Amino acid sequence: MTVGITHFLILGLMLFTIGFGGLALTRRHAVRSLIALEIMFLGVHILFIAFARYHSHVHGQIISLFILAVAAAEAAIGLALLVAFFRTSQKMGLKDMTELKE
Amino acid sequence: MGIVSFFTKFKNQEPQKEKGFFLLDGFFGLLKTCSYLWKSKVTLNYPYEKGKLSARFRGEHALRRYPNGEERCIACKLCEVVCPAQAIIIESEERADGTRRATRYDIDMTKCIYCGLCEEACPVDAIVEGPNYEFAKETRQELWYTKEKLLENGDQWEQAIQQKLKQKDQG
Amino acid sequence: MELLSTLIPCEWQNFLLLSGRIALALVLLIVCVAYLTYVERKIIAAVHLRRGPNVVGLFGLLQPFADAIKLLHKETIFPTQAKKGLFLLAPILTFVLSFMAWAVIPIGQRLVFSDISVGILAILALSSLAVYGLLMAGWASQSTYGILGALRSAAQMISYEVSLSLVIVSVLLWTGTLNLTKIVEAQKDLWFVIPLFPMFIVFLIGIFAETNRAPFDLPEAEAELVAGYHVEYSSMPFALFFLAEYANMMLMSALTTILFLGGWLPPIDALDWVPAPFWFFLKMSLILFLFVMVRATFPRFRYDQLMTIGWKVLLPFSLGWVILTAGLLLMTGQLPKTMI
Amino acid sequence: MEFTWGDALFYGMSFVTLCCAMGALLMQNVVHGILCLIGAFFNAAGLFILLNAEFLAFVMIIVYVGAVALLFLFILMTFRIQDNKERQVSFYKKPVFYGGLILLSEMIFFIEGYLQGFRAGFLSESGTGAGNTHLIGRVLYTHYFLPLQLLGVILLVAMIVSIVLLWYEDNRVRKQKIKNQVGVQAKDRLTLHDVLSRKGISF
Repeated sequence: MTVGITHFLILGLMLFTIGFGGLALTRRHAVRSLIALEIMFLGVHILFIAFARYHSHVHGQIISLFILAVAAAEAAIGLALLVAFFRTSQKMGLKDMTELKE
Repeated sequence: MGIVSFFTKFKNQEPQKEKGFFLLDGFFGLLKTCSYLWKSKVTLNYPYEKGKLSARFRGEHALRRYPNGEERCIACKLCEVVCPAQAIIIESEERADGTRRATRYDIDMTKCIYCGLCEEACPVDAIVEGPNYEFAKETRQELWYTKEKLLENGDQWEQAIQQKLKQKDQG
Repeated sequence: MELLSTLIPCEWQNFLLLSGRIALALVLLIVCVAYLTYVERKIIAAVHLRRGPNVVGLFGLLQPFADAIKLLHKETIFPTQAKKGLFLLAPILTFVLSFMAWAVIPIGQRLVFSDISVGILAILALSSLAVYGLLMAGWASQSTYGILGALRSAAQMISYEVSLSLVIVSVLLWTGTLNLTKIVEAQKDLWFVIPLFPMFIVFLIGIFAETNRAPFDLPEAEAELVAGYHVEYSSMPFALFFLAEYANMMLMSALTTILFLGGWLPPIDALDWVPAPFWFFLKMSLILFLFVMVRATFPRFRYDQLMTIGWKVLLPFSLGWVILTAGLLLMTGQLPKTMI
Repeated sequence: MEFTWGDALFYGMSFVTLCCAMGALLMQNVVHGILCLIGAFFNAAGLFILLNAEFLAFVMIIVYVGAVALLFLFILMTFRIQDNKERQVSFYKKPVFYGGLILLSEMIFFIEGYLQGFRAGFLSESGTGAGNTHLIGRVLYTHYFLPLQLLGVILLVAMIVSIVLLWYEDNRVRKQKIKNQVGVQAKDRLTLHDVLSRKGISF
């Protein structure tokens, strides 16, 4: 069976689901959940670029470029927050962050 | 002001900000090192040329013999005692003619620090440090010098050693 | 030849031919890298008024091979704490990456393995991947010196990559293409070293830092870090790191040649008859000579000085020049046609 | 049904991408996880090239692999954050995981039904120019100019935020002022005074 857009869509969705599963289910390490977020982004990228190819139009790629930049910004801020948190508490788990509530 | 005087002005003036900005220090530094490229070398072409050794040079050890072929060492063990690295091991036995000679005279050259104290301690000038410094080996076993090896060294380097001792006495 | 064509189908013939060419290029590159180490030792020795290697072969010309044989004979030591897989993968990755980028470097008109339209991006991508080799090496050997050296060199490489990219952007403003061949062809009338001279200097400083060479060889810093990220390596893995460093030097000087010195173009049109690769390698070896001379001349920077230069001097300066170049080009209407 | 090189590449690279993505989340050691993430990005970049988006593929490697993942590794290594000792088996045990699987399969069936019509040779058709760098530039700087500027602002804000979050001044550290050191003159440092005996001088 030749590869069509369906294959790419399925791949993107699988990546998205893997990332979602990681984000929702492994609440151990804060860095790990950021990784999960990046994998979700990757799935979205693949969807956008596959659609750009499918429609022979460049807009999908440009949206993908925007996502790239936003993802970089998100990663930088997320990691900065984590490091700031780590400095005060010496912990890195997402569960430990509940102490901000108190 | 021509360009040359502009540069020389920077070159001769006291350190200042502008000079750093134009990276002129770096540029003149590079010129300086480039000027060294074709200068004649000051090092020796080692394996073919060798430097002059001082009479006090302390190299590979050797055990000497008297002119009649009798070994000098009388196994007094002064060298063994004085050796700060404890590299020397001596065992002795009395011979049939009543003289005492070493049956074993081992130097662990990997331990030796070439301080020359054995040479100083020896009452009969038997153990000396010769002028040879090219005795690199591939295994540690080869650097465990036995009495035979040391005597062989002595035979090989006798002339050089005699010369060295003479110079040392004069100096 | 006819026998060959009857035995092997046409597609496979092309494939074999291509593999043969790649293998030849790789061997040539490795020999060049080996002799680069020899030349470096000779030149630095000359500056120090020493003689340098001169025993093995005529003028010591066989020294690189002697070194290689020596390194091959030695024992590969694994630290007990090391993560073995990554520990071995790191030098291989570094080595392969340093040679991979040569696929897009044109050494003459149509003398390039893959003439892709985004060649310069490919080189940037590969050089950003190279950081992982160092980080993996430092982390996998699980030694404090290793990790510190790896962190230092990685931080240094990504800091200077920013200003390097800005310099490249200013070149791209003149050419309007990411293809390396077209970048060279755009310099037919004027080498970019003339209009972009300050950027050329910034680029030179950047590539010294990018290849972890003196005066920015902080990861090496034998006085404080022993040897940086490859402190635990011995034998062949070490040789791979060593070769990769020199291959990176060659790659960066090739890139400088392409971006600023007009690639394979002769300095004056009358010298057209000389084969193009000759000019390319001549210019490349000039930059390599500069690499070596700089190592012989300058003392090492301190780490905070290095970061200060990277972020507070080079980055604003190159950013300003990009804006200036863009403004000037727009004003004079010199922007390449494809961009308007 | 012809099986082309493009198809083989797609299956190979997407398989590796998926494995790496799983590995990134399941590896015990976070550093190994990040290396897996890099593998996933790299293979995804390969897939982008298959889709004629070579500019994005390389930008993706430069940004994600060269900057984002490196930042992750950096944080982990500088702060020596300890690995989690607990095993992460709980991933499979939670019912939500299976819920997600069901959701995914539903989506796949939906797509299968919806896109039945256009399945014909997708990779084998020649490039339509959609991946052209020039084209991206042309559209990006005209049609999407305002979003692009906003993106720049977002990145600037992100940069400022992360610097502000991590900024701390250590008063114990004394900083070198090279300009002052280099520019010092003898007369700034040394003054000569005639000191009368029994009188002394005061500054």
